[in-house]
Amino acid sequence: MNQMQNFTKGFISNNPVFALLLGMCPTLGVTTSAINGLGMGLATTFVLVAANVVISMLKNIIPDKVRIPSFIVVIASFVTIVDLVMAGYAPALHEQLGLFIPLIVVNCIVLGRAEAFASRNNVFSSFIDGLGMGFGFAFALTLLGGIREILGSGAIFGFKFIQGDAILVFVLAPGAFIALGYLIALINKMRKA
Amino acid sequence: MKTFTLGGVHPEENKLSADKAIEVLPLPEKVYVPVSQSLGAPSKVVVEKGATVKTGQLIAKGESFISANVHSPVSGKVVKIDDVIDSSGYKRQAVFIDVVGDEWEESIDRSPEIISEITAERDTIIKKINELGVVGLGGATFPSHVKLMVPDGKKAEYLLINGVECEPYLTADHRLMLEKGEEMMIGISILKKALGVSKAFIGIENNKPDAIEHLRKLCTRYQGIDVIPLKVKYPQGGEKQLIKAVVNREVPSGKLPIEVGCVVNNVGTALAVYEAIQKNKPLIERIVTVTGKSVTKPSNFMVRIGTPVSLLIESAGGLPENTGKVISGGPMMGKALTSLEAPVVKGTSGILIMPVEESKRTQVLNCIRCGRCITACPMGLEPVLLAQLSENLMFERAEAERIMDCIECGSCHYTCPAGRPLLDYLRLGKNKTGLLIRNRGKK
Amino acid sequence: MEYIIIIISAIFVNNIVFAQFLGICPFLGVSNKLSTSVGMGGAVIFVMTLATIVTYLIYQFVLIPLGLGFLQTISYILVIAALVQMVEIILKKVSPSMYQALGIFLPLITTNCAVLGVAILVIQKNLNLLESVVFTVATSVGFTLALVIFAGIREHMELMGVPKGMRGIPIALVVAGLLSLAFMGFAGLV
Amino acid sequence: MAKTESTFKNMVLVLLSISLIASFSLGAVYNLTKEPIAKAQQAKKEAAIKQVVPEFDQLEPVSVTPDDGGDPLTINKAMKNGEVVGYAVETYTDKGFSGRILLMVGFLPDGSIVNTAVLKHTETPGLGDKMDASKSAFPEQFKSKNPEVYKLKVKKDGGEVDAITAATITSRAFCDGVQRAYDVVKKEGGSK
Amino acid sequence: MNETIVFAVISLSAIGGTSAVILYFVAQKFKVIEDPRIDIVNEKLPGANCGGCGLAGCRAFAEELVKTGDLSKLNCPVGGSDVMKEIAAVLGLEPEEKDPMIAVLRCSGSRVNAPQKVVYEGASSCAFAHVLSSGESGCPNGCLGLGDCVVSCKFDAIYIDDTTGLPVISDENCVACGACVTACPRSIIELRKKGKKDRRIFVSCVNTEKGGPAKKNCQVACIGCGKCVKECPHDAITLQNNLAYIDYDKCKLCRKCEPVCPTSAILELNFPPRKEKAGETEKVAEPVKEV
Amino acid sequence: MSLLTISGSPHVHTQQSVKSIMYGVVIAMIPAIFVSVYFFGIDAARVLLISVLGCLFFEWLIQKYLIKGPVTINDGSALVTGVLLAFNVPSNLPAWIIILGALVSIGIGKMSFGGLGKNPFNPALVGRVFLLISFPVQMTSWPMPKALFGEGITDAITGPTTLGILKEGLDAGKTVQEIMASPNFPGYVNDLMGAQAGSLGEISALALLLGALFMLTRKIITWHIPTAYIGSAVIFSGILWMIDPTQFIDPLMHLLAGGMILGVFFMATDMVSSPMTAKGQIVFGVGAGLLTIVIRVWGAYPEGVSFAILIMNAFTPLINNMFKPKRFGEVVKNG
Repeated sequence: MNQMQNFTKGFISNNPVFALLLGMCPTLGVTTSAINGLGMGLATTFVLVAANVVISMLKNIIPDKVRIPSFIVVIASFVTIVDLVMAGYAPALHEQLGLFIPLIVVNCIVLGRAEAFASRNNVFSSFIDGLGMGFGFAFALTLLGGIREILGSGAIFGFKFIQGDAILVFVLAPGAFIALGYLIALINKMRKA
Repeated sequence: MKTFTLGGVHPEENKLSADKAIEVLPLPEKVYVPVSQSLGAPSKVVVEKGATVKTGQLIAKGESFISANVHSPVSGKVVKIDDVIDSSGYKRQAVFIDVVGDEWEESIDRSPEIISEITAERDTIIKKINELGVVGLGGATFPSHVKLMVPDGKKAEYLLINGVECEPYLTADHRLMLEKGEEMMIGISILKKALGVSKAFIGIENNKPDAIEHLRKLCTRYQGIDVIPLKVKYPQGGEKQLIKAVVNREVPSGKLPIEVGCVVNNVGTALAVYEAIQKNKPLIERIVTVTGKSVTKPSNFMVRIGTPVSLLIESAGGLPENTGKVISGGPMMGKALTSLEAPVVKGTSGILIMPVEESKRTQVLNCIRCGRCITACPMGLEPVLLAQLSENLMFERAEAERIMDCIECGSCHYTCPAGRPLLDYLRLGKNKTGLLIRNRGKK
Repeated sequence: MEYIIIIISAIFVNNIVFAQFLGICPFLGVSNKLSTSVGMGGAVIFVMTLATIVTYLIYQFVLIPLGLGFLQTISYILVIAALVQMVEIILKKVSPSMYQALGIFLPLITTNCAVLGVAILVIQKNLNLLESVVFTVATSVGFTLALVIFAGIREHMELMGVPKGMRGIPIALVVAGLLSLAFMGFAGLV
Repeated sequence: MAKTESTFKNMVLVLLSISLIASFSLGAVYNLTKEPIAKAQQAKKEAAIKQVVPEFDQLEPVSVTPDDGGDPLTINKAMKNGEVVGYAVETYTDKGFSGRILLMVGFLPDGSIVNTAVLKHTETPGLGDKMDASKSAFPEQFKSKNPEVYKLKVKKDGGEVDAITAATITSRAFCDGVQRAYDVVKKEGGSK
Repeated sequence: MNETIVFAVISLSAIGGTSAVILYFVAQKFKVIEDPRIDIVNEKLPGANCGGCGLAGCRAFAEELVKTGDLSKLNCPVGGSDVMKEIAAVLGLEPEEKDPMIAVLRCSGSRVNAPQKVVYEGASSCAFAHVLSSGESGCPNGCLGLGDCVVSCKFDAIYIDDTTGLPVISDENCVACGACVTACPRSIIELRKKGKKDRRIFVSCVNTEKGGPAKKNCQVACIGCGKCVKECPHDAITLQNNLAYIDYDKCKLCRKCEPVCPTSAILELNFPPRKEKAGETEKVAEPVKEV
Repeated sequence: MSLLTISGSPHVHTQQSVKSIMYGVVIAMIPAIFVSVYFFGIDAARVLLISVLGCLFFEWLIQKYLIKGPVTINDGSALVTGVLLAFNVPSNLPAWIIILGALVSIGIGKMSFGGLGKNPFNPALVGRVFLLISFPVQMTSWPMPKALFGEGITDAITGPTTLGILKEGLDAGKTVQEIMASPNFPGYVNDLMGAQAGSLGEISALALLLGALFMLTRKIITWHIPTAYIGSAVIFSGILWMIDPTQFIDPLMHLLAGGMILGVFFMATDMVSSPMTAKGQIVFGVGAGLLTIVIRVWGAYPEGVSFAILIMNAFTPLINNMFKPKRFGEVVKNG
């Protein structure tokens, strides 16, 4: 597989959210607006890339039976780093994303990619894979965030283009589920066509 | 007014031929007598092609425990032994007889005189019933002698006589009770003697007040027989429902009525028993209602077994122009016939002719989960669930939901506002689940 | 009264699935069958409670005294991972049938963000040990409730048949959305 | 490079060393970010204080327990040239729609409200969050009102505050928080 | 060195170490021995859980394979010989070459050949219609056309042709899992050898009635005349219950039986057209005058 | 003669059909429609029309172009949903919000699941709650009623519902008696007849009861759910009321005010989303009754009927699973 494919597969065909259905919690939890989705997506991308690189470097050193715990420790470290850095330099976003930052650790995408890709491929491929998957994730989150922001508050990236009322439900919990449900249905349909 | 508690429906009664006296149908030119006319194994043909038979002569012998003898309903010549399409829609083996005259076996007492004294002993009664091919005439055609042999450890307390006739349109039993009440009463007494019970109840729905009154009068002369009027509700004629309605006992799931000390027999069977024991006459004819809204002359006929259905229809005024469906039996449980040449058998209680517009099923819509089928089910099942399970081939779960308890009365299908073919799927499910259970038994 | 409020809040008002978006993966994954969902719910109640107790103790008696609050995530996930694996190994031996039924979802509890999420939440909410336990149990009961309701609806939908385009995850998400909508009625109860 | 085998020794060794490296680097990052984090938090608080009280050059935090026995509040006495120019009270309310709301309320020494700021809340977006000055004009009405005479209750409850449409509970909670702040300021000796 | 870092290192190592050690001992104590090859075999299987192998799902198949270590009795029809070879490699065994199979429909009772005699209404289920009666054509063995086989097929290989009312099995999609064979209440579908170049000859009828009644319902019914039996040079055709059957193991695809069948009940698939008589292959649809 | 038809038994069928049931429900709603038009005038008719047309249109659109199955808009179910949705919104709701509600009801609530009979939740309630949460301002500003031909308050004035007044008052620390004595409180008679602010269909308990009676006599609904619902609500609120009549509303007021009667007879009894057995229906009703009172008394929303029914809808599959009908012959009773 060439690196370009490796990079782009995460966008649609293997999109972690739409196709693999991984990382649903943050997908639903933080996408009240496009910017939140983007922020979360980029944070995850960083962890994904960094963890992928480190794990593919260490893949031969780690014995099989402690594979998972080792991966988790690596991932958790990067998550904590993101957490700390964000708290220091982007406190507003940090507060918005809240609990979901430490929960990147348990985002199935990160561990999933480490398991499925990084532990079998070289450093560069892993880097590209992480980047592709991360961007795919970020793309999905931003898309969902955007949709919810447009429907729920009549705005996009904080820019309000509809004055007056929007469909409030979409910024609340039920709207997250419903919007994602129909989005996935739509994307399934598009992929088949 | 007594009735059963769970479920039930009340379809339009349409008893068009209720006041039509029983007519004896003229002898047909030829008859086809299927060898399998009762529940259980087919009987073995004992006559050969070309043989001459007398009315009442044995032509097929039941060989296994559950099976019944078949006698020639006419006198004449056996033309061939071949297949004929019967009410099952499949071809079955039958004896084809060309009718010549009407010569009866000498042993049969053909005098109209009523013999009320019962001389036969219990064993003789059972033996004779077996020999003369008497089966349950309510529809299930279970060989009667088997029913009369109470298994060890069980005791029969009550004899229940089924005069309910809950199927719409049908009036054969109704007429029988009115016109052959006396013989029937003696038949009941014989059955009581065979079972060794002191009490018999005749259950009759109160849409037949004349029959109730007539039999009540007769009861004064017969010890230990009572008429129990019942509220009109389908399927009261079901064995388990009748027992529940009359003596308020519930037959446990998967068990027979004897479990609760009851034996149920149809009024027609009682008459057949009378004729067999007192008159030595095998079961070679029965009363058949020919009816339908488009039929010119709805009638009740006394018909020889093996007579083609087309002949009955002819006698009732001919097949109406717009006929869409011909049903053997009543509209709730009867079978649609594929061929009008199908012969009358021991279990044929009626021929119902439906015009095209009534014979089409309504459009099938989505189930709206109204639960009417559950309310209607006399067995307390969930037809909607069972049908879905069977549609999705989930037979193990269907078994756990007790699909095998279904009595196929059709109340669920009747009541479904969405017109879903619930009973079709239930039958299918029962069929497959039964297979599953049998295979399990083999392993 | 305090505890009743915690319980009602955790089960209904702030249901972990419908309001907090935690534990969605197993929620969508293990809810095909009613029986499995009950098993999964039980496993989560057990693991979550155990995990919260252990992590709480570690946090209060190791991390805080040493000024190591920032190690929360990494140490929690380590402990939870080890705990789940332990439960898995024990279950495999003690009750193979249950292990079969839950199958691949036991390891999924490790990556069930609800477990880690709740462990972190009790710290954020400043609860004491007893409150934490009550909160955790109530939360996981809420999770089980959500799971069981959801499994009931999905079993029902399986029998009824859903249009092709919506089958699977899309309709599951829509149902979750509608459930979440219904649960908003509990708003303001505490 | 050959794959390391899964022996007990290797397992513990690798896991341990990975933990070591991880914790070491985390410690380092923590040390690096400790200051910015503290600064960011401080900055946020100060920004809020600045928003709600007149210009000052010195802050003096005091912790006061309200009379109803609730959690203690922090009063930041804002001083300019040694003289108190205002009180910035970090107050809270539990009457919100979903959980505790943290507010910063600024008072002049005479007890009248300068401004309010929302520090933290989990109210419904689009409804309750309108109590934030950036989202609606709701907090405007509190400016320069003195709770001594201004009835801090929504109109439905017989007060003078116009509630946020469809978010009466939040509005009511907001009033409760402000009232609490006023009470402690009064107790501390402001509002003469 | 900073003391935070020291504490961090010590405590995390302690937590990690303790977990590792506890886990190690628990793992030792509660060890369950399971053949790791099961997982490997399982991964190689198609994972369709179709039951074509006769076992409940792919995992069960894998377990059975590893347990018995015998490939001769087990075959995954979906994966075919490729998959079996891979599995054999894993287990260190020799795979047995199985001829590829395919499902064929042994009924030509289309709407033209077997005209409708009654109208069926009710559940669209062959299984039920079969229980109810002999079906619309009156043939007690013929295809009911209600599509139980279509529903049973997990590989989208069967559809009902609207004009004939009969199912059509796609050569491409059919994996010979046998689900349709089980689903058909009248055992009309049979798994047969796929044949060289997909060429197959078979009696497309399962009616066991005598010639007369059979022909009454369907003009292309096998009437059990036995002409093909006499014609066959390889003894591949047998006659039982008025029905001819071609044994696919013995059949050499010589095409001699097909022309002699008076009712065109023998069907040839994927052969080149006959040179001598061009119109011969279209005989199926023509009414046949003689028996 | 045409070909004979063969089919499994039974060969006769009841007259009742999905259509007759659905149109029966519509007929039952006619008195309430009249009352709403009487009190809210042309606005009520507008809302009804938009809602019904919207539901029919979306049903048709989705069936024809998305599901591509048979179009069954004439089965009456979309009509029922349309009227019920209209019944659950205030008469001054902007048209686009009503249309959105119709889309949500039909699109999300019903057709996503495959259409009639497959939806686990009552479509009209899904639409209603969706709108309530999305547009809290518009959905809770009810115009004051004014008799069609009588003198009344001008259209522009809006006011809270009976329950709203009670909730606000109680929250403000007043007692129930004080609130009910205030001049703008509608009182029992007005709540019964319909002279109160509220959603279109819920204002007149009497009109709704008339319709309910019709449905009961026509056997469109059974007594189980309504009885259990009202019973549990009355008993539970009665207990609270006896504990402290100053803080808790009396059961009669609970019944007459708000959407209780509408919900009990027209929405909780929706066959599709309620349990199928009598036992299950009673459990369903009891649960809904309790939840309604809990939400009304302690919740943030003054009205709890919609939520209570939706929540119980969610439990329906479980109830169906747990409360099976009594099987014949399961318990052997002799004599």
